[in-house]
Amino acid sequence: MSLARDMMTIVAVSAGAFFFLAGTVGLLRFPNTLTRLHALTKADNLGLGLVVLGLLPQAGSLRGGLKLISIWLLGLLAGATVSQLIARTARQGGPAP
Amino acid sequence: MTEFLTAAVGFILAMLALGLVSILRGPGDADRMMAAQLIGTAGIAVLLLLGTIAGVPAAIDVALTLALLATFASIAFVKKGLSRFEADGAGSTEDK
Amino acid sequence: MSSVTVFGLCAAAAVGLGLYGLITNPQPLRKIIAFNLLGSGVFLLFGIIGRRGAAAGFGNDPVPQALVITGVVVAFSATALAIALLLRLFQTAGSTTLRSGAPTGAGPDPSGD
Amino acid sequence: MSIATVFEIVLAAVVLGLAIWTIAVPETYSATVGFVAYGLLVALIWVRLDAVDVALTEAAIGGGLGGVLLLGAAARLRNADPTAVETPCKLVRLCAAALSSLIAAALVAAILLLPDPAPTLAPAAVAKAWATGLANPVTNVLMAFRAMDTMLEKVVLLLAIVGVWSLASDPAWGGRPGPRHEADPHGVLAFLARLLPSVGIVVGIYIFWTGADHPGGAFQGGAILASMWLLVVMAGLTDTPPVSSRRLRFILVAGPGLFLVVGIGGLCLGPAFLAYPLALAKPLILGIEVAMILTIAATLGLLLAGAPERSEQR
Repeated sequence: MSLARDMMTIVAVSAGAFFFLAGTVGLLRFPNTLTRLHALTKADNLGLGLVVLGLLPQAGSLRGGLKLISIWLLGLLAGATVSQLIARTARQGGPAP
Repeated sequence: MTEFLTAAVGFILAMLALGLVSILRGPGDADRMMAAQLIGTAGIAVLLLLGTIAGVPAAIDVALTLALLATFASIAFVKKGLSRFEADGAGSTEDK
Repeated sequence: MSSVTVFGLCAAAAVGLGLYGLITNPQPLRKIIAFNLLGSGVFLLFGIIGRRGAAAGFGNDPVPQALVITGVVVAFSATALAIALLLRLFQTAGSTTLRSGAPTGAGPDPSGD
Repeated sequence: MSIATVFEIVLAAVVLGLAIWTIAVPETYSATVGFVAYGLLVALIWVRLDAVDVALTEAAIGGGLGGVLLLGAAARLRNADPTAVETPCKLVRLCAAALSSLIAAALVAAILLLPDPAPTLAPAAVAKAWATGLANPVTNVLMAFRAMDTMLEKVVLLLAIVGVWSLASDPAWGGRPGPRHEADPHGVLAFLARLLPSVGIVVGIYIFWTGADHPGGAFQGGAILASMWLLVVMAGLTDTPPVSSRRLRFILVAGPGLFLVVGIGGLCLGPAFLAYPLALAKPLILGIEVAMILTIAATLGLLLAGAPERSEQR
């Protein structure tokens, strides 16, 4: 049982780390602001989400698990709102993005 | 298990450092805001992993605090960034 | 190298950097930031000393921790006061220089600094 | 070298890189962004040092309120003429660099030569912990053993807010701090400002409540509440209160006032200033903390809002 839980942790945390890599590489390599924003949201939503998913089996208590999930939900809410506002800034501000 | 999680923390931390490079280069404010957002998210992930490694359940509370305050800071960043283009505040930027 | 040594070196370097920025940066806001950096280095020094004093089932001596929490709050209020002074100076004088040749109001020394 | 040490070295290197960036970058706005990121990573170091209480404070201040404070100032001073200030000459810079490295080297030497059986007060703090009935040693130190420090810290907060308010210009005396924010009431920001505070208030009270037995406390909880209030203000859903408001001033003095009353009560009825009667220690500490969280939330929010700028009517 514990082996299965550890396997799940390893798989999900690795996948989360991969999305962080993807987000960072996108932030560095993509040509303009809106595409970079697209890359960022991947790290935000999927990266954090998969890390949380991977840590759920290790949480130990129901309360710990609920807190983990609420952190992810907060991250989703913040990411969605902030990227909307950034995209508006990019569109209105400067010349062509 | 601990070794794997520590390696994952190191990896995400390295990604965070790369995100900082993007702050350094970022041509515009929008890029700086994005990098700040990425740093917040990666910081939360690192905190959660660190708490699990060290067996400190209270690290989750720190992550929760950070999630709320990072959101607040990001909104403040965006508002101040917007006020460069607008006369004051985000008055008319919220177009319908 | 233990974690105390690694973070201790980091704290010492932060104190040095903060001091350098405090002396050489001409803009008052940058001086305030540098001062905060210096302060956070000092707090970290408290942290590693508390870490060495781990005993009785705690990973960190609670007394330095409490001192640091008090210090963080006081540093924040000092920063807020310094920034309010700076903004007021900018509002009345139109610039943020602290030179005595400034038109008005360079008088109040930022005591929060 | 174990993998944990490698991780610690990477963390320290990233933190130092950010510190250098914060000092060296020419643009002030970028320096503030760097400082916010620095504060966030320092919170990670505190978790690593097993000082979660301090990590919470640092996350609330470094990652949140302090960063927003500096950022607001940087955004306002953006139009200030940067050429008006001359950089110091090379000799001054060299001397400053020499002095700073000397002090850093002295600190390094002190760290490497620290006495080996390290002095600690942890056993003493544990030995007396039964008297208050609180399980979190840091709260014990803050509220009982060093209660005087905590009380004076609240007085410092109060003095800071008096100092900030007294910087108001004559027409704005006693008025509302900060600009009036306006945003589309159906926009994204207003949506977030309606949704997030409901969660944030619960989390703030939870962090405060859990502070009795686990890391947390009135200051960390109060910082969260203050940030939620300011979020609502930034979204234009409400306005900052005029600083001449009597109710506001009552909240501001409630925390230190109750603390002082309890302290003088200890002096008159008990052995010493701030001596809690044993049977009432826990209820008294909780009462003081409840008053303090309100005071702290209001004070931090108003410190961030700054000096009054608009007269009361508008």
